[in-house]
Amino acid sequence: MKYVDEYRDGKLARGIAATIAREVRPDRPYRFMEFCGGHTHAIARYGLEDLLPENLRMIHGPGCPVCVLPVGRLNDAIKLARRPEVTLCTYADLMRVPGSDGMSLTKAKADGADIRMVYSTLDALRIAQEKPARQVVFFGIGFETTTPPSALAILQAKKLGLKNFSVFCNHVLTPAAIQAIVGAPEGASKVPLDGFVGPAHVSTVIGTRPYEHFAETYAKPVVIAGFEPLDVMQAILMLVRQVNDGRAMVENEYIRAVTQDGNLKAQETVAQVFELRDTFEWRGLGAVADSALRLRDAYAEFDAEKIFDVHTVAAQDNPACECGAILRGEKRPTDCKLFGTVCTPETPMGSCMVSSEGSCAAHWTYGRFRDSENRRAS
Amino acid sequence: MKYVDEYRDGKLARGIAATIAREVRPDRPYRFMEFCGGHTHAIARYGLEDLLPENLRMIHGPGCPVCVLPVGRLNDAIKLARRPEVTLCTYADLMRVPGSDGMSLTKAKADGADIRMVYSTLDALRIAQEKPARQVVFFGIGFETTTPPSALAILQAKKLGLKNFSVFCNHVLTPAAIQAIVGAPEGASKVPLDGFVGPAHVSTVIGTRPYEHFAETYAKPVVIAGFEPLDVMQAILMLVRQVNDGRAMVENEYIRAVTQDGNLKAQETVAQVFELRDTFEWRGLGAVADSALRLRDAYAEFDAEKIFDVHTVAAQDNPACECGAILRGEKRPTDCKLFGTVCTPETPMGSCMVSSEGSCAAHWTYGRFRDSENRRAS
Amino acid sequence: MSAPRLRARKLDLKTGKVDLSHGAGGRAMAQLIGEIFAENFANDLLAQGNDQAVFSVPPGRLAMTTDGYVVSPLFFPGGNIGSLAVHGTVNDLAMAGARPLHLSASFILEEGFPLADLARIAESMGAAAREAGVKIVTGDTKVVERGKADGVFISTAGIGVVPDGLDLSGDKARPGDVILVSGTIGDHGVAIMSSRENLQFETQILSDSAALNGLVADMVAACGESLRLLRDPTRGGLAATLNEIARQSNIGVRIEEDALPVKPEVAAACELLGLDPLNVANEGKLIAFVAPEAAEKLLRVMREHPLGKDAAIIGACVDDPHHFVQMRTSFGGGRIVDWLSGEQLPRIC
Amino acid sequence: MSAPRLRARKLDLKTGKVDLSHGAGGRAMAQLIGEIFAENFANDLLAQGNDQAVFSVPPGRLAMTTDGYVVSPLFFPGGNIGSLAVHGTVNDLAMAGARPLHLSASFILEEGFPLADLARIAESMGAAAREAGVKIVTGDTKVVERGKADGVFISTAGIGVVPDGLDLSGDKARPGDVILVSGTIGDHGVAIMSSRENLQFETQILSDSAALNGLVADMVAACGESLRLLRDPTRGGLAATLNEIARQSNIGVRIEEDALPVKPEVAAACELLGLDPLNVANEGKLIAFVAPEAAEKLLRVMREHPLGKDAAIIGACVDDPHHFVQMRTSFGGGRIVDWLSGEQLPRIC
Amino acid sequence: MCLAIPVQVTELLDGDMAKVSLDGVGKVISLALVEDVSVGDYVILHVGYALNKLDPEEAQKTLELLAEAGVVAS
Amino acid sequence: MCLAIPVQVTELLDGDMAKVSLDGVGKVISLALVEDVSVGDYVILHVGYALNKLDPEEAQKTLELLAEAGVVAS
Ligand code: SF4
Ligand code: SF4
Ligand SMILES: [Mg+2]
Ligand SMILES: [Mg+2]
Ligand SMILES: [Mg+2]
Ligand SMILES: [Mg+2]
Ligand SMILES: [Mg+2]
Ligand SMILES: [Mg+2]
Ligand SMILES: [Mg+2]
Ligand SMILES: [Mg+2]
Ligand SMILES: [Mg+2]
Ligand SMILES: [Mg+2]
Repeated sequence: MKYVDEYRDGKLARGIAATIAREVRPDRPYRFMEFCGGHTHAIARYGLEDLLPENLRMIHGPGCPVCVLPVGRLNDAIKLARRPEVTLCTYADLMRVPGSDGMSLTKAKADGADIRMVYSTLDALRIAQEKPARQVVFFGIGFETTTPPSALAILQAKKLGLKNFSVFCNHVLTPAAIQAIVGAPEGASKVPLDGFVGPAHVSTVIGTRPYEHFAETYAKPVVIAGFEPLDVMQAILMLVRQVNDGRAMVENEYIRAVTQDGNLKAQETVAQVFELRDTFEWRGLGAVADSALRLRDAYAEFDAEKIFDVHTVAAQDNPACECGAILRGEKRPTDCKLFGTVCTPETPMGSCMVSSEGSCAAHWTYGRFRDSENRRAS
Repeated sequence: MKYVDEYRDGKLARGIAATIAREVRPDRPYRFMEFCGGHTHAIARYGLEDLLPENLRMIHGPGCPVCVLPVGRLNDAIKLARRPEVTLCTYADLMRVPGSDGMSLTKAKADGADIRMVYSTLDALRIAQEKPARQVVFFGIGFETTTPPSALAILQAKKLGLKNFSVFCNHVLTPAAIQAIVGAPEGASKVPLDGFVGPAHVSTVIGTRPYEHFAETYAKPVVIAGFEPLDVMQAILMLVRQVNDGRAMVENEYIRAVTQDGNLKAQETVAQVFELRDTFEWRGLGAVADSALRLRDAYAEFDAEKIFDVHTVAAQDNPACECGAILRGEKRPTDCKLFGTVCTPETPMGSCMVSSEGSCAAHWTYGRFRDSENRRAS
Repeated sequence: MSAPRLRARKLDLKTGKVDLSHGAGGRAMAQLIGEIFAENFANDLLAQGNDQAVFSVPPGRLAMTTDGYVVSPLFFPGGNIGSLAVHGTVNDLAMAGARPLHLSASFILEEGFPLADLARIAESMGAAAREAGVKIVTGDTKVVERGKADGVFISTAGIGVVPDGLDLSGDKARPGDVILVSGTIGDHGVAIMSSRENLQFETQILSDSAALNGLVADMVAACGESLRLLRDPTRGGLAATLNEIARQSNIGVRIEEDALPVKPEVAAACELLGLDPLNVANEGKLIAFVAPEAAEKLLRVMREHPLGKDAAIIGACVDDPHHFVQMRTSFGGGRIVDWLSGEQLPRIC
Repeated sequence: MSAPRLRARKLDLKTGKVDLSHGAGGRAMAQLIGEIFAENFANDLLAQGNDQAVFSVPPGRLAMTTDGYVVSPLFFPGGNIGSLAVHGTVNDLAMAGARPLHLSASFILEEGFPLADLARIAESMGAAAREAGVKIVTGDTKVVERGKADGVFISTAGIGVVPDGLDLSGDKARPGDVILVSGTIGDHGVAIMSSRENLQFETQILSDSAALNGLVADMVAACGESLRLLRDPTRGGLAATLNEIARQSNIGVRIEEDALPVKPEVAAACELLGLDPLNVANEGKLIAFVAPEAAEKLLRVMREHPLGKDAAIIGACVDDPHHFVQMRTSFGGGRIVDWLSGEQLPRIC
Repeated sequence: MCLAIPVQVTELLDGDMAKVSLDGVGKVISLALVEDVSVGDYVILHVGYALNKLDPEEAQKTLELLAEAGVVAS
Repeated sequence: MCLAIPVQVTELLDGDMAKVSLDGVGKVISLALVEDVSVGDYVILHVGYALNKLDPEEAQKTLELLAEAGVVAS
């Protein structure tokens, strides 16, 4: 696969790993947060931990849309799906996320709700056209990468005159979340960070500019990186060098796809259909101002929240679940008492055990052999 | 089973058979038509032929509602069933009747039409109540016995305010059919009859009076008889005696259930909902005046013919099928070239091979071992 | 090496439902199989957890059979689809005179099916298997989307060993052979129909579903050399089975209506539904064709077994190239006993 | 006695559809079985028309297995549900080192299913059985109402005979044993997915569905005494199978990503779908665990067989009470290879 | 199509319905087409409706006639 | 959720759609979010839409940087 395989080359990786090992100072920790779940997944999937020095630690950030969706909104989606007239279309990642009372879309589906896993908003549109008697609701979720396809679907539905298509919008904004992390008040639990691996595909849409504010204001190096493992290795090397040099700037490792301005057409499409919400609840981060989108009034006829009169009721996370602290970078999966005992991908107690980009799922699926207990035993 | 088993007693049967055998005159034929399919079925099912003298022949009449339904009306029902909004409810007997192009309700159902076999109009009403989004059409067919339940269902639907229930009415009248038989112009094919076994359950509704006209005008003895085999034997004995005595009157063997006036409440119910059609097509008999019912205008909202704008197109019977002549009593099943070769209950070519009251089906299912060819071979 | 700590929570057998993950070949499926099937079928061969069972068999020819079970409703008076799936396949082995040994079970589950019902079904299967002396040694589970099945379908296959010298087959009936039935006919079909929602009648009739291998063992021990064939008159009832055999053996059959054992309630239910008990399914009955000289002895032996206490001689075979099954009616006339065509009530097994 | 005249018209295999009468146990069912199944499976045992087949078996222990087939779509590049139902069950027998002998087949048909499709499926089954050297000796047909199934489901069971002295089982792997795979992985799952309407991608990939008993016979002949176990990595893919065996044998497994044979198109399709080829189903592949000293020889023998030409050594067993399956990635790091949980694409077999 | 069978009324229910029995088999049917039915009466059941009451005296009379017709002959 | 992969455009279709290929696997995707795409271009595919064109020169540059970063070390 051109432009893929080259960035998974093990020989190059070992070279970069050696360079990193050589360049890190033994006398200090390097604590980098990869914001995106895509990076979290790549780190776990390719076993990057094995290639990094002991004193360099990757901290998983909140950049997993499935993980940060609050329980109340998931409950809303389940309720929508259970309406007899509704066909809910969703990306597969959301199916097993636990809502209140152990319910999930998977279980609601087994219970009889009409829920379809789709690969694209194009599929949801097609279903709406094929089933005019059904109310097809697309469960819109994701960061700036995933928002433009939702916007386009709404524009397309308008063009086609569809009366049975709507979007339940949960699209959120990356910069707001980064702000919530770096701008959090200092405190016992606040995790010290030496830099960020910046989003890959989010950045293809929004460009590199939005990160400059963080680098400047909070003096944190940011390196935007692709999702291939060599991209991540290289970004880490670039962060190590910034730290070592005492620099704090936005650098772009993913130049083959990310520009300073991003994809203006995508940005315009989104701006046409969506507008900022004043505030939105994030799992782990709480209410974050200006951090999410909703449909503009001009597109109210496609807004599932309006059509079905959705009033989100805040719902409690499982109190034993540490997803919140993990999403803030304060804890690791193995710090959770439920990890690997009652909480596994088959019976997830929190959202981080569901998405393959979630910290708990990634660690369970790829990395748990490294846990000291397991090392000892084997 | 009280009032059932007593009338199936083999010892009594042999006694009556002996009396019949003794009383028939060897020098003349006795040709009696049992009008009803119910009698046809009893004769075949209990092997009555084995108990009757050689010169006494039972001729099967047109009293099988399934058999006399013309192909055009069956095509209408199939068309109704194929409408996406329609659930067609039908008595099971009609499922395999061949319409045009080898189609049948069974095949239409396999093709995806929503067709339900019901035991009662009560079931059809229940389905209509349970599925308000479906248009439930009851395929109404039958003689005076079966018409009152259809009338009641319509009254009940009106009372319940059902907007999704209707009847496709094919109810026909027994006296008109008897008239068509006895009043047919003399001709080469007209079959000479010495008397009638009159309807059992039709007569519970209409009483004995309507037959008096035939006995008088055409000098034909009529004995109304129950459907149990002893009832039939006894009626035959009574007919033999009338013939021998030169009498032609209406006698009632089925006094335990049939009165002179019949069931007035049932008659009124029918009269309230239905009115005479000027003419109606019967398979075998052709167009017969005043021989069938349709819904009164006051109940137009329950009339499937009006709701779905049914315009029956006359359709050809299979030209090789002798059902028509058989229904007129002119031919026997074995006179048909298709009997037992291409036409069997699995692949019926005509309606008489479908209903268990049809002459061809009854002979195939119960009696074919008597055919000379089969006797010879075994 | 220590055993790994237990990771999964137990299945929720009270309110849980089958979902697609239970058929995906992963840990959820392994758990379902472990907690429901392995638990109830408990035996050494199944416990090995291989994709097949391997075992030694006693000498003799083998019999092999399969049936799919789609009965509706799944639970009915006298049994459920699980017990039925064991009895039906055990019986098809027993009808060859075989001693049933092992069964396999393939489950097709519909998304949304209650785990509690599945557990009840598996429990019945386990109990029926133990009672019949067979093991369910291998199995398979698939899950299909809601609306692509009807709760659960089960296909069982079975093998058994046929004693040397015994050769029962549908083509072995000869003119003169006597025909016996092991008990009252139509009980299973009527029990199923009585529990169908749209038929709505009330009876005390239970399905006769039972494993017949014990009865058959007694019959073979007493009259093995005189037996021509055995068959269980399931779908299509006695009528279908007699017609099948007449065709296979190139004979005719003559039976007596008065000799047929029919419970009065079954006769009444059939009367209400316009059915003939001869066309109604049985699940714990057999018919035997036997040389005339051994008929009375066989009848005695059958009547000594609890499952044959109502056994009766119902007729005999004749020479007839038309393969007619004829019956002398209790009324005194003759009639054909034909297969029922068309709208038989579906899914009685 | 003359033969009775032929009564029924032939089935309409062009435009005919399955209706409820085809499952009612009457003449319509007999015709369906005769003209579609008996016709295509043609063999002496099935032709007897009994409810079971009776036959002699060669000496040795017996293997028995079953699988239900619910694949969607029914026809896919490289096969259909019929060939799959033969290959899958033959392979589960072969994985015990057994020589497959006989299969049973239970069909659950949905009202309205085209007879033409059923005939195509039966034809494929017959051809696959002949090719694998097995007979379909007994069967069953049920018809359920429209909307209660999905066209056709098939459950096959099979028996085979295991040569004396051979004892392959999932619990026999020991630390140090070497693991081989017989060819490229993921082909079947990708072929199925490419034919799913809602996935819509185009490949030239065909299902690898094939009967492996020939390959296994060669392997057993050459290295029988050193073989620990064989298994076909079907549902859940290689990952599920390795985890199963690690658990059964109480060992750990270590494999090398670079050693895994994966077709570039399969890798690309997986990339597009966000799947790992390790989790994707195969139907004509096996993995073998073998004593280390025989590994190279076994590899040679496998590569000489057409179905093993891409065989490879992929890893080895280690002592590990956690039963971890670990992989050295081509990138140089380590990872667990876990069962896939949740929304695996359903109904690949 | 016109098949019907005598059943005994065992219980009168609301809405002109009744429970009937045939040799221990129970069923709920409609009495909407008949009048003056009491528990113990036999009615003729057709497609879920009682068509008529059965007259026990006339039934007895018929049986006597049947017996007589046969006896005469022997 | 943000996973995306570079694919090559093999054919431009009506309605802003295109056929793309990834190592011989073909798929139809939407080009509605990108501009000036020609056959032969690589685009980054995400949930059925091209998100961006991939810049071959920058890709080459990155590979050189990667090689360099590794080489320095050895
Ligand atoms: S292991 Fe489970 S319960 Fe614990 S933090 Fe992760 S998702 Fe939450
Ligand atoms: S045998 Fe068939 S074709 Fe001939 S008259 Fe009877 S129904 Fe018609
Ligand atoms: Mg819904
Ligand atoms: Mg319809
Ligand atoms: Mg069988
Ligand atoms: Mg059986
Ligand atoms: Mg299996
Ligand atoms: Mg049987
Ligand atoms: Mg198997
Ligand atoms: Mg297999
Ligand atoms: Mg069977
Ligand atoms: Mg297997």
